[in-house]
Amino acid sequence: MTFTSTTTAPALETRGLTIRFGGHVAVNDVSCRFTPGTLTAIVGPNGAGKTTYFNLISGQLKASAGQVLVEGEDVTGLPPSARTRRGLGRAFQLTNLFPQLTALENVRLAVQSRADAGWSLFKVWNSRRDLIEKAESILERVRLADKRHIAPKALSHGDQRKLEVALLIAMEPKVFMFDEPTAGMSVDEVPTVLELIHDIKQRGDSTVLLVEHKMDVVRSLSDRIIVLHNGTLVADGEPAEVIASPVVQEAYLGVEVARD
Amino acid sequence: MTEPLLQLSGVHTHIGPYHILHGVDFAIPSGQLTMLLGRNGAGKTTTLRTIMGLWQASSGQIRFDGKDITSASTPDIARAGIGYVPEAMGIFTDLTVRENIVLAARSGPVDKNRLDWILGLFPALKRFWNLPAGNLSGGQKQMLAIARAIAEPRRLLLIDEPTKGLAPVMVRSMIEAFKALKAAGETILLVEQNFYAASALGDNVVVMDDGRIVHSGAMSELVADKALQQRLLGLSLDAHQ
Amino acid sequence: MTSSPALPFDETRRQGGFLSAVLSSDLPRSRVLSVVLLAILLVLATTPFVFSGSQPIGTAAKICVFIVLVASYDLLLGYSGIVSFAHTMFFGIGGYGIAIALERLGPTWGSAAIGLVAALALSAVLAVAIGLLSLRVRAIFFSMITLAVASAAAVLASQLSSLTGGEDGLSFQLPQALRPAFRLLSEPLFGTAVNGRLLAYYLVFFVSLLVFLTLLRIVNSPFGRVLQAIRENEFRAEALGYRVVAYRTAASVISALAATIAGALMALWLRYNGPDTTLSFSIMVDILLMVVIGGMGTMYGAVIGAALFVLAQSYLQVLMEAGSSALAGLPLLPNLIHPDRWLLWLGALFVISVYAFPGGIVGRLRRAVP
Amino acid sequence: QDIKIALIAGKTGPLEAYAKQTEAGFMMGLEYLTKGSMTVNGRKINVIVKDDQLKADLAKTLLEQAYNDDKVDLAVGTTSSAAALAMLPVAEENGKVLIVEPAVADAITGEKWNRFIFRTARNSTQDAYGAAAAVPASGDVSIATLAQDYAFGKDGVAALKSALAQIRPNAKVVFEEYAPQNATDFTASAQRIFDALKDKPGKKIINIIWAGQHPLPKIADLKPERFGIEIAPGGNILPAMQIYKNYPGMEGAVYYYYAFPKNPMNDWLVAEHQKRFNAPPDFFTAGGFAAASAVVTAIQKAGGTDTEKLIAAMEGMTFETPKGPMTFRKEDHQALQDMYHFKVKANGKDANDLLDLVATIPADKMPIPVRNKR
Amino acid sequence: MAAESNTPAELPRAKTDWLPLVLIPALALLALPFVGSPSTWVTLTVAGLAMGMMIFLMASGLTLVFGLMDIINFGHGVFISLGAYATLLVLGPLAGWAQADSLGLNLALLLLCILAAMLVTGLVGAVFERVIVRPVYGSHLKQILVTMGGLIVTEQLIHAIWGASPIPIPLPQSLRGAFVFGDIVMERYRVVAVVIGIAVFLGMELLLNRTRIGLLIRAGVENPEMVEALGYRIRRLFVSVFIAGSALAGLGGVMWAFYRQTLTAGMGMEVMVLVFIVIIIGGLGSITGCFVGSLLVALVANYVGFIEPKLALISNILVMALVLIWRPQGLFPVARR
Ligand SMILES: Nc1ncnc2c1ncn2[C@@H]1O[C@H](COP(=O)(O)OP(=O)(O)OP(=O)(O)O)[C@@H](O)[C@H]1O
Ligand SMILES: Nc1ncnc2c1ncn2[C@@H]1O[C@H](COP(=O)(O)OP(=O)(O)OP(=O)(O)O)[C@@H](O)[C@H]1O
Ligand SMILES: CC(C)C[C@H](N)C(=O)O
Ligand SMILES: [Mg+2]
Ligand SMILES: [Mg+2]
Repeated sequence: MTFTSTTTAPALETRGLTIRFGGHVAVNDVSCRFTPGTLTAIVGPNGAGKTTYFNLISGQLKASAGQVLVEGEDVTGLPPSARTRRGLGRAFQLTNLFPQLTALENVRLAVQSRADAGWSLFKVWNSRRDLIEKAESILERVRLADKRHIAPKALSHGDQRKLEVALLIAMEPKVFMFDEPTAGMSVDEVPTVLELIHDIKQRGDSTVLLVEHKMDVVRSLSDRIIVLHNGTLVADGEPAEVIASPVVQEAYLGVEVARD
Repeated sequence: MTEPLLQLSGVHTHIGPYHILHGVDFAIPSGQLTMLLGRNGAGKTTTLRTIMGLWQASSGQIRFDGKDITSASTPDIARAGIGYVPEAMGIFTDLTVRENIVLAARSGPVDKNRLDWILGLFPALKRFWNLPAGNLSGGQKQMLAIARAIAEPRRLLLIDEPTKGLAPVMVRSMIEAFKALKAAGETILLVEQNFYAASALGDNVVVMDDGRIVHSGAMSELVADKALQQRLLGLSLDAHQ
Repeated sequence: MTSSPALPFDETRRQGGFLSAVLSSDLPRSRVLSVVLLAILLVLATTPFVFSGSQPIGTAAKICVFIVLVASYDLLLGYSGIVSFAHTMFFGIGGYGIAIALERLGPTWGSAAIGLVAALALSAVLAVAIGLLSLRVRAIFFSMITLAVASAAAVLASQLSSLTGGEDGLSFQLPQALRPAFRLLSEPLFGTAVNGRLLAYYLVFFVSLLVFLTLLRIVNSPFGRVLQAIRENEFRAEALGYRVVAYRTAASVISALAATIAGALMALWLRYNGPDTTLSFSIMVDILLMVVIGGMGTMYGAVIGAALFVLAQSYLQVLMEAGSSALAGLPLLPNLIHPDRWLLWLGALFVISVYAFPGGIVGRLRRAVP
Repeated sequence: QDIKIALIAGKTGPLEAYAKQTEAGFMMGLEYLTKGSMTVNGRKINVIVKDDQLKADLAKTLLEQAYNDDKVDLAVGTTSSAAALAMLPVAEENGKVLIVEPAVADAITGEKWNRFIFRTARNSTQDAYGAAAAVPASGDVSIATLAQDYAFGKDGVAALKSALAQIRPNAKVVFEEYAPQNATDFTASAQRIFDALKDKPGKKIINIIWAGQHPLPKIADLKPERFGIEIAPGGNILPAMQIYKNYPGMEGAVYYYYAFPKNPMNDWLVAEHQKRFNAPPDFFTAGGFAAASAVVTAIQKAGGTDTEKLIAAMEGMTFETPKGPMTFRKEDHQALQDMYHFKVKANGKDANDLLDLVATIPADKMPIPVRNKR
Repeated sequence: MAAESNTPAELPRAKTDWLPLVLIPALALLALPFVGSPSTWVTLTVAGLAMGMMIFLMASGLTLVFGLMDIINFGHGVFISLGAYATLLVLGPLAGWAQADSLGLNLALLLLCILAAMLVTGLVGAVFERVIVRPVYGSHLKQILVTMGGLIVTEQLIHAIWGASPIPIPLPQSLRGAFVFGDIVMERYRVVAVVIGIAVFLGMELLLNRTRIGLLIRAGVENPEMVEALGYRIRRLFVSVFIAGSALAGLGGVMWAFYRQTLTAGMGMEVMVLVFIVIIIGGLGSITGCFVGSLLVALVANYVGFIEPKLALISNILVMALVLIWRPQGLFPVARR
């Protein structure tokens, strides 16, 4: 698949996005557009600003400068929940779930948010069978169905990662942001998740942003790679080309590690 | 053969009503690096926590350096010379990087050379020295967790998935660090999903499934035997870096 | 893998039937609990006919009011994870609304309605203001701010003495139909005179029941589920698209309105309201204790906690009186269970009940019996 | 049939000490007046003591229970004015007598009064007249008040002003300072009062109207004498007055001090109290005793416990108390009684030897206004 | 235990936050024109600072227990009362020392009272921790309830032991009265409070900043397991801190008792809202914050009490609101719990 910039508004765009923490510029003037049907991998050394970039897009952090646009609409001033409702979806690098609610309830809450059913005060929650069924089918897809009544605090780390992915899928956003979805997942589980991401991309109307340190994963999934280094966007382009670039080889992979 | 540094025999662990470990037996020879592998939910983390006394073994015995530590308290186990890097890293997010490391050096100020070495391995820590550790990036937190565990020499290090979230270049640093520690005579028990890192480092390997040990032996043996990899880990080494 | 025992209930099971509808499919889920709840309901429904004297009916009315008050607080505490010390302020507003209106505008139903509506409006405005201003800050700061707000409210009630009666509070007359002298039926029913007092009791009883069932419905709605999610991890809830501040503020308002109604009922029943009756910090602590004894995050806990605590409060001294005279002659012991030392035992009760029922009584019952 | 009397008091809570005194005084009073027999007109007296914890709602409920469930003939109580006020309508609804002791709020025998209410305790206005009477009758006197910033303090100041106008026209309240009810640092208040008083001619007095922890030492430590300013503290219970000892020569008015009244009843009370409790009787012991006396005298006079007969007997009734005779005024049922003008002793022989009597202020020298609507 | 490791020199240094410290003099200066008379201003300022010290003494223990250990101890107030009543143990046998006109003897008496109080409250604190608080670490709500229970029980025991009546206690002879310089007055006792307040403040600062105790507590609250896994006996540390907190409350209680010169079982509870406010203003767990907060609250109370007494009722709450608007985490935020 080739990357083409379209004339219509991209699903997501950042313009000059910048954030400073005191003297430290964690994300520095990053402008980028993301089009539907494309999976963009974001790579860079630890502390490069990848997660911070996500935080700025999804609203967990307020930008010092620059804008975030979703389908051409400026969402920079909006709180995270409002951005989510406009179609930005986010999974977290450090697992971030409802620790005492069951896995199913975790997912159901995401489904419920998608269905915009949170404000019904006088209905009984389980009268919405459809929401529950949908949540169950998603747990099925991440292979957690048999653990649906276990709360995250009693799940192993790898299973928590899967649940984190399940929540993002349940939100059915226009823009999916995965932050190292496979970290800590055992080798035999990784393909399941990769398949899920692949499916999402395949549907064509979703935009996927993926932060990942596993280069084989990046290579096999991405249509495009952008590289962040010290908060600055230093490379953007075809995967093979970007991986071969000196900045990635040195700063990220470390010359000798580039085996395989 | 000399007595292993750490020996688990028939360890069972319950967490509340759940029976997690079903008779875990293995030994860690002194001065070597032992890998603990297994799929998600196999019980690796539970094993480490049981050794540290964070969960109490309901039966069986854990011996460290010839002493029974099965029911010793966590601080006593740590004082016996065991360092621990938990899966969730256990960073004190309210404290600065400096304070995190100061606390890790329990017996006094950190040795200057050792600190230089550590900060050389993980330069990011130096940069954010006086910043609350909670502000670090995911990978930087992981580095801090390791730095904390190695701030002082320990007899045995228990490390739970140190490479998750690390960029390839940092994984390399980490491997270097473990090699150096091993050379300095420290013994390491490492839980790892990154099989590349595991195979590069391990002297021995222990594989768990469903709360039991399903394989233990030399790493070289496992690296050579693709069929065994397939059976134990569900994938062969080639498929991943 | 170890098979993980499923939870003792099936979350997805859908209950049919009238009972389930009334209870918003949140059934007691424990036989003992069901029996206890039913017993409390029956006793409260029949107190005036079964017991004689003014103490039992007074205690029963107080239990009804506190069930509403505690349930409304549980919505905040147990379901939303908000620790507020300003809940008595809303209780007080309800009480003063009725008291001031009936005292100033005369003892009619119209003035009671005006008082109640004004109180509800004031409570709603205050709850929104407190919510929007301070639900953003750290939880513990919020608690301390509400502590300050509560003490400011008490100061205000004392300062506005021309309106509130200051420390002395207000005594007032009820509408004709609720006065003891009013007779609805000329003949006693089951040996009990059907007078205004009885009507007042049933007014309290039915309004309490209605408000309680409404609260039960709200916590079991999709909205209630969001509150629980926010309590667990507000950051994540926000990321999932739920506007945390809006949900929390809504929860505060609902809870404040219910507390206001409880305050109004209290004032109606007592024909009096004053700072110690509805505004004092010790009531706040009592509420906390009732929520925790009963079981946080389970509306039924409010019923059990309130019933138990109000009974203990009303009869502890009586019990100790009996105890200490029974033990008279022994050294020291009669002294410690002298009725004037009842607070000592109440304090001990605080400590013991928190230990004995870590998940509250409801939690304990649900675990024990399926 | 027994005579049943309910005694309601705030026995637990911050005023536990007051309530204890009331109860002890009441029981000793009955004992003395019945000569130990605890019978009146051949009927045994049965006292039911109830603890309202200073809570108005509880006081109200307890009184209802006393009248309805316990079927008492009359009730006595209670410690807190708020609680007493809440009890008043209950007496009226049940048509039974309530003797208020020791709550002081004026409204009890004022606007909230009903014909079933009698009060043996003094009211705030009586305190104010006492305080006014302790002010010199001639020459310029400038008074600044220091009171708590709530209804009790404000009413106290208003009462003092009208009392002064009535009996000490030469004295003027020139400054009113109100401090928060729970204030502990009085530097600012004192500075303001000093500023207001220091340039005034004649005698300069700070009159303190305070319930609870007394600010006297805090003001005294700031040396008002630098400006020729004196302090007039109100009377208080003995433990509270013990700090007066450090400031000999201060003058003021008090409701009861064990060494002042000279009559057999008080002599017995002081001796017996010293014997039983190893301390002299205090304010509310005397109050409780007086209430007991009112009860016994009334029942004897009415020849029974019929409410209407009791009311008829009690209106205008004079009865003996440790403070000497008191009289229930016909109009508002307030017991009129003497007060005492005291001076703090220079060196008393023990902790409770505190005051010298300057003068007894007889009841008829204090024209307490009638404020209820009959 | 020196906390400062001999770190390589080129590591970045931590910055000190001076702004809140400037607040006190700034406030005092701002008040001057409104107060008018300079002598009154000095009197008010000195009295306010001294009152602040006393508040600090009462709050300091809670800063440790609530601010650092994150235990909401509503029972703190009863430790203040208990400390106050403990003076009776000394004043009983040594009543003569209080009347003696000798500064040395008077101060010795005060010191003995403090020692006795700290001993008693420390001991009771140990029991309190063991019996009441230990099982509820981590749950604020249960802490509120059990410490409330503990408070009621202890208060009742005070009643049972010492009786319900207020007990007057004498302020030692040479600490009574005031120094007068022209129109400026300075109560002697307040001078003592200032000295003790500063001493305690410096002592705590040293202990917490020069050793790793402060760090350990904060770390232990966030993740006790990890602290134990590093080899520290966190439980023992927590007990000691709780005891220290209770003992400090006892010290504060003694100072408060002599200030009020009357003991009541509720005297500690009465200042609790104020103490909470001070700790919140300070930033939950910061000793400096608690110190500055105490001075701030007391000064404002005095100035407002003089300039506009009507506002004195809510001056504390006002100060808290303003500080939190300026710094929502308090003056010196310690942790982001
Ligand atoms: N609140 C903050 N204050 C100061 N610095 C911060 C803050 N948050 C993040 N940083 C810094 O910003 C940089 C970018 O962090 P970020 O988490 O975005 O990195 P990342 O690219 O996601 O790294 P990783 O691969 O390790 O997850 C880091 O150096 C981090 O220390
Ligand atoms: N606190 C807990 N309560 C109940 N069960 C738990 C708890 N923690 C873990 N478990 C269960 O114990 C089993 C083993 O978990 P453990 O965390 O040891 O796995 P792991 O091998 O470390 O997996 P991963 O690779 O995903 O980290 C899992 O089934 C998990 O669900
Ligand atoms: C008992 C009284 C002298 C004082 C009490 N506070 C009252 O309000 O009446
Ligand atoms: Mg990251
Ligand atoms: Mg694990």
